[in-house]
Amino acid sequence: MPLIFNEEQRLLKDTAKEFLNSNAPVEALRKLRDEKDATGYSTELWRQMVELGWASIILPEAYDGLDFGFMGLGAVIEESGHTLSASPLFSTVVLGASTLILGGNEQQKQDNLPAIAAGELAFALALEEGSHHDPAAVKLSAEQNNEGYILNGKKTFVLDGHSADKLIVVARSSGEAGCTDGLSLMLVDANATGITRTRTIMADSRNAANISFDNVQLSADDVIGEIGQGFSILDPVLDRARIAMAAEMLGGAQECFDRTIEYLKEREQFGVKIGSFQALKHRAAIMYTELQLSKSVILDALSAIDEQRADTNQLASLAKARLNDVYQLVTNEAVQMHGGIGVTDELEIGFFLKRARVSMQAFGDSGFHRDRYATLCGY
Amino acid sequence: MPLIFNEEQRLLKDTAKEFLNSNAPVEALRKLRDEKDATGYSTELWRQMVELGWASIILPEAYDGLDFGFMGLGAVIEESGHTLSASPLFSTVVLGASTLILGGNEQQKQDNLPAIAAGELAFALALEEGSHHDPAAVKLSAEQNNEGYILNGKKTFVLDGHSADKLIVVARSSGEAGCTDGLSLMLVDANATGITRTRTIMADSRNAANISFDNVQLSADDVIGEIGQGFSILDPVLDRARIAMAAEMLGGAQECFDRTIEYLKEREQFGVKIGSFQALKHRAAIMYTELQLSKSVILDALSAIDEQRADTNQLASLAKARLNDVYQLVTNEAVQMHGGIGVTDELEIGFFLKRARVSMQAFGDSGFHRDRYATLCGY
Amino acid sequence: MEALQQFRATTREWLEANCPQSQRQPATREEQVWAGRNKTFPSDDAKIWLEKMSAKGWTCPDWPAAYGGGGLGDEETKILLEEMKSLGCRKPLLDIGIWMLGPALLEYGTEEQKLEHIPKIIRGDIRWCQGYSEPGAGSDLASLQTRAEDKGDHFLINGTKIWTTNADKADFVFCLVRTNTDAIKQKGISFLLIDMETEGVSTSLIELISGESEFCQTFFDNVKVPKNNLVGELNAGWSVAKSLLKHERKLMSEMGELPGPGFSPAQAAQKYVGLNNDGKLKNAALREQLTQHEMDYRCLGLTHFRTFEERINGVADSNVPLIMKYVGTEEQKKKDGLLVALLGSQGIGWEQGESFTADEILSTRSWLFSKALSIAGGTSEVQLNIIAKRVLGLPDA
Amino acid sequence: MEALQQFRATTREWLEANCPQSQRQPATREEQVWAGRNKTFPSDDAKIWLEKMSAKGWTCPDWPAAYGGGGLGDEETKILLEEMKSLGCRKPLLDIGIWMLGPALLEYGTEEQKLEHIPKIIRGDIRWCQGYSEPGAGSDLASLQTRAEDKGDHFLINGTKIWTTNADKADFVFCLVRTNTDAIKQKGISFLLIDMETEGVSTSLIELISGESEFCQTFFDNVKVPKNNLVGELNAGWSVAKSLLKHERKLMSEMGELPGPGFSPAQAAQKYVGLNNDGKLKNAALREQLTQHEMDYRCLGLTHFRTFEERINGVADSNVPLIMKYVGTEEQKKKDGLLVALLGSQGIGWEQGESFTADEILSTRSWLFSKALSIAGGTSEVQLNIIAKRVLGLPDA
Repeated sequence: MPLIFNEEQRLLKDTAKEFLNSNAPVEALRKLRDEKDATGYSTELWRQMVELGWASIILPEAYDGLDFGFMGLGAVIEESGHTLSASPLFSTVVLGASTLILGGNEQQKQDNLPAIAAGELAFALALEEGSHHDPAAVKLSAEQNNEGYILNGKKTFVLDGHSADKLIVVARSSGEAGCTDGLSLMLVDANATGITRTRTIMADSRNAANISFDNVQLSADDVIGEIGQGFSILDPVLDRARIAMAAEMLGGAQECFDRTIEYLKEREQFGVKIGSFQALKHRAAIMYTELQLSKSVILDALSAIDEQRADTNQLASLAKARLNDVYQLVTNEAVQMHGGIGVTDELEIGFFLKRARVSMQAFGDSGFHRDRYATLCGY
Repeated sequence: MPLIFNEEQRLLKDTAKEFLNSNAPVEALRKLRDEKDATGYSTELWRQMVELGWASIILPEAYDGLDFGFMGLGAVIEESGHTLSASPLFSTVVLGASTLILGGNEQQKQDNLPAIAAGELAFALALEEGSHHDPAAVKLSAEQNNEGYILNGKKTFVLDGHSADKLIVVARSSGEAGCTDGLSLMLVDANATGITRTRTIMADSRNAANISFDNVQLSADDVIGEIGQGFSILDPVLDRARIAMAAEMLGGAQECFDRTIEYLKEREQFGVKIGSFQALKHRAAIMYTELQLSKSVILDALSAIDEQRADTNQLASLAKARLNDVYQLVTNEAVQMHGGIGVTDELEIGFFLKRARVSMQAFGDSGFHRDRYATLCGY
Repeated sequence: MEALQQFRATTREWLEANCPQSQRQPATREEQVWAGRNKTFPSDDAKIWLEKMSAKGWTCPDWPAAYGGGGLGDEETKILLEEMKSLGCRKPLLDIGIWMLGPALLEYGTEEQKLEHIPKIIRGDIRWCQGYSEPGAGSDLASLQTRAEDKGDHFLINGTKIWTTNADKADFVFCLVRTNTDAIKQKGISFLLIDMETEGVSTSLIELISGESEFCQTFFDNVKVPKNNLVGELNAGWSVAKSLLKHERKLMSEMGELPGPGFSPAQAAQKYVGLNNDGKLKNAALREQLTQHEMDYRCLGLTHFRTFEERINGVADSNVPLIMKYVGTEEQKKKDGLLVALLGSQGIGWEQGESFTADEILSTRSWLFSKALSIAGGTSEVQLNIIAKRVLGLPDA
Repeated sequence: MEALQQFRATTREWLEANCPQSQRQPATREEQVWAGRNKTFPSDDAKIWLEKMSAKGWTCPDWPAAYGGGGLGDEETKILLEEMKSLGCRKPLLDIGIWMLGPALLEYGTEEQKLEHIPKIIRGDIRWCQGYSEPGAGSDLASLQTRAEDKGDHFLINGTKIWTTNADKADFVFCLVRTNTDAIKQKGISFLLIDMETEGVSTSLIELISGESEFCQTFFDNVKVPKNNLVGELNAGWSVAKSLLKHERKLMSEMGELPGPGFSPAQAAQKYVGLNNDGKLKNAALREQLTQHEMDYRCLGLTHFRTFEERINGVADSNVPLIMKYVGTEEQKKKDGLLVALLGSQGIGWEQGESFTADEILSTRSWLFSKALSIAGGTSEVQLNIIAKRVLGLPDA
């Protein structure tokens, strides 16, 4: 249970920090937004990230990977939270590569993992169908026919779904909505016949898509893992996503906090620095303690993935619930403590507030994860 | 919807305040505690309260009552929260008299209400069987036999049960634990054969009892209302209890708050009054706002009873949940803001802290009432 | 009492006869009628309704009849509002001249100023905006820098104001300006009325985190203002401003009344989260939050009613209104935050279209805008300082 | 690494050979062994266990062997504690001499003082208590009034100390006393060791809201103290005290380790609230609170481990330990409050008997006692001030 980054991971983190500050600061996200960029991220930036090896951090060496694990990837993703850098890293690597690593057959791995490592393939996970995270609620149907399976249904809130090359679609091959049995994971070309993608621009200036599947024909080889047994792969993939998202949220919250503390030291009101007001001091100190506790849980959760610990699911829910709450607290306080300028678009704090809201919603809100944690603990 | 006390009620309140401050301050409760008083309240004090008419405030004039309603009784009870005065007022009048007024037949009213008005009869409601408020969970059985009904079972947390003359026992005459159908209210002599009462001294230095019923024989005339239909009386009685208890809690919270504000103005640390520390100021201001909101809801809830409004049940849950939370907040803050002396038995703040805890538990904690409120509102 | 019952009866009769049917439902944002020199009406009915109401002075029912107001007492005003509410009549006119400037002008203005401005406010002829805050000043209003130099027959204004809501649409601004730079902060400030059409006045919109914004920055570049536009004594504008701030804070505490998404949190919960078989909201944590909010919101409403009752009955506690800005805006923030949480991924969209409905987008934007409520018009921190000092009497540091 | 593995192996072997079976489970309050001149052992095994451990210096494993300590490094100490935990070995000896005075004496004491006191602490020959606070001083420690007059060959002490935990059972007290009344607050304070058997020292117990109490008030009435009992420089006791406070705050943040009721919140929830058919706690609000607590508590534990890991690996962030007193005590308060809420009416009894079990009464009393945790040893407010100043660098008012 290493609760600290090792030398290698610290190096990776420092490099990421330097690179992102120079190449993808919050200002870059503002530019993508204001220019209504069609892709939603800079392909040039992504190429550079790939060159730095980020797309291959968690991949096994056999598939051109670095095999640095989630401690390594988490270190990079935490840094990307500081700068709110948009890239396909999360969807393609945390979601896409993880699914293939955990559930793909040799052919699927060979076909996709080296391409991911080379930055040639972008993935998205098409899971949600309602407005709240609920993996078991899937209704999109995968009916067996002579040629394989045929997909019908709709997906919503598919992160980076508009720009992905391939989709991993969570489909129901048997059972009823509400059951985890009968779910299947399908590897689908994002431009396959019958697929309609509608880009949805989200409040955080990132992108998602609503996707409809109208008689999309797949072959039997497109199934990842066993048919009907998809949840056994999906669940650990989602836990990785929750933990990685929480790592990003920690970076964002820390950045927002640091900026606020700086402001408290600079800004004067009534002839004194506002950071000298005790009420603000105490609120700042409380935020600091929350961030320190959060840091511990992110480190433990990342190492739980790498060590394949049985309590990874508990830690995923713990990390996501906590960072949901802490990111919300810190961004709300940051806006309030910045006062009038805090609610203008000119200041970058608003970008963190919006990113916090969207990331809180992705892969389960706090209620979802406290309920899950309690159930996992038997009460 | 009178959200203010009228002239008559204000007079009643002022008189109560003066009387209780002179005759039953917190010091009196300490004395009862330290002397391990067998009754748990001063019978002489109760006689004086009866002379002031408190036992008859809500009784109809036909039964020697004043018919001042719950706005009047609430005004007095709120004051008793300031002084933590122990008396049978709550158990006998709010619980006992209300049950008879709402559900008793003419004979039962004649037999009991004038005696209550005269201070000659003390009542207790024997309801709970588990450690959490749950009226539907009653299992104590009332089996019909030739002579009427025979009671078997156990009750716990019966407020003032050790000193009551008569008990109103919630029994199950049919149906299963968990159903509100099949509950019956039984009027029982507290010293009847088969009844064993064990006094339980509570943390707030008030008294309750655990009571066991072993083949207690009742006549058919001892049923209040229809057999099996007791919940239709019990539910509004409990709402009165919740609202009256919340009124007492408001008084206690207000008192504790006032004492704390005084302390903040007197106490010096680091060469200045601690009330000048902004963090404490803000916390004090927030408590003030919570108390003001609480005051509004108590007034509306009391008048809802008197006006027999359909939303009395909602207001009961609203008032009780809110005052649970506010009394807890204020007493916790009071202890903390008093510092070291706040945790000594010498200071009276501890008595409020303990009373808050016990009254939070009686007639439903905040979770119970938020759940009930939500259900009443249809979500 | 009989006179009041009589008043209620005739009021109801008049409203039924004069309020067009189309004006008997809540106004959407597009249907609101704001004051102004060149105001446009969304419909003929809206024009008729304003004319009828302003003719009786009922756009400002409790203002003196001498200046065109309704001349009603507190209890009559309450009855009028109750009857309007019961018929569903919408407000015929919106303007901060009604909510803020008018009451202050009635208290501090000269007879000439009252005769000039009050009737126009009542009729909606002039749209007002407010110029208090300045860039960098924040909560410390008194540190303002906008200069008004005495040039004999006029003042010459130079400086800039921020958060001047709807300044781009307003005809007049009431302003705090510095008329004495030697005096300590509050002592050298005066209260001026400035016509927005005067040469040298310009405005620019501020973009907020919620996107669209009604806030402006207003610039004064050698603006000449007649001396009789000074309200109150020279260098004593702070008293006028404080009196006005009370009204602003009351206004902020009632912001919940502004048009928002077409569903309440409880409705959104049922629609977006859904109920279990036992009739309870599916997500227990959201159910707790929703219930807590609904309870607190009800208490807030009851407290509004209570202060009103107390005032009517002559037992007003002047301290209670001081909490309303704080509680009202904090609760509104919670409500808007709860709403987007209930909407889930439908509450984080940015652009209306096939993926997000107008109400959903409005929810997201309202949530972001709500962050300004506890900052504008006195931050929550300033409000708590005021409660601690004025109500609780806690000592200064 | 190999040396450490070797150490782990031999340590385990030694523990297995030397720790009596009866000492391999958590100690109840009655089974604890506290230091003292006239200490009594609850069992022969407890006596044997202490003798074995103190002979190796392992009651204070990381103290210098020269004074009888274990002489272990950080990593070895960690291994010893891990192995003790894994076998379930209880602590052989409890004393604030070990937790607080010892480390300060090693830093500030003279060679003579170390030789006199350290070995006795390690063997448990002397029970220590602490005399910092004074009636009315509260968080403002430096305002203390207890005088120590220089009488040539000794100090003469007059005054009183409050919150002197277990002073009635202690053999020695370490005290802050004022040795210069002219200097400003902190500058005139010295750190003294006083034998409780000296003439003029007396104690009385303080009753707390939780009833029973280990807190005393200690009185000094013309008490003569030898000059060589001064630790550190004259009038420089404040530095010794500050160094000690760090240890006290660390201690307070770990108070959760003290014996409490024999059920965890999760166990109490299952027993007193019960589960629905779907395996969820019946009261949804209590379930939320319980889960929130369990999550936060786990994060707190992980943070303890993290600071340890960081220290071992030479990348310690000296700021993090500063939060532990605040978070630890606040979380403990929440835990104890949650526990009584889960117990319902069984969590509000006052006297054990047929109605309430010992664990239930202990829950009530622990909840009340927990209110002192965020006050004693530096209030939460003082802790937050320290974090704001020392960690965040926010300016003074």
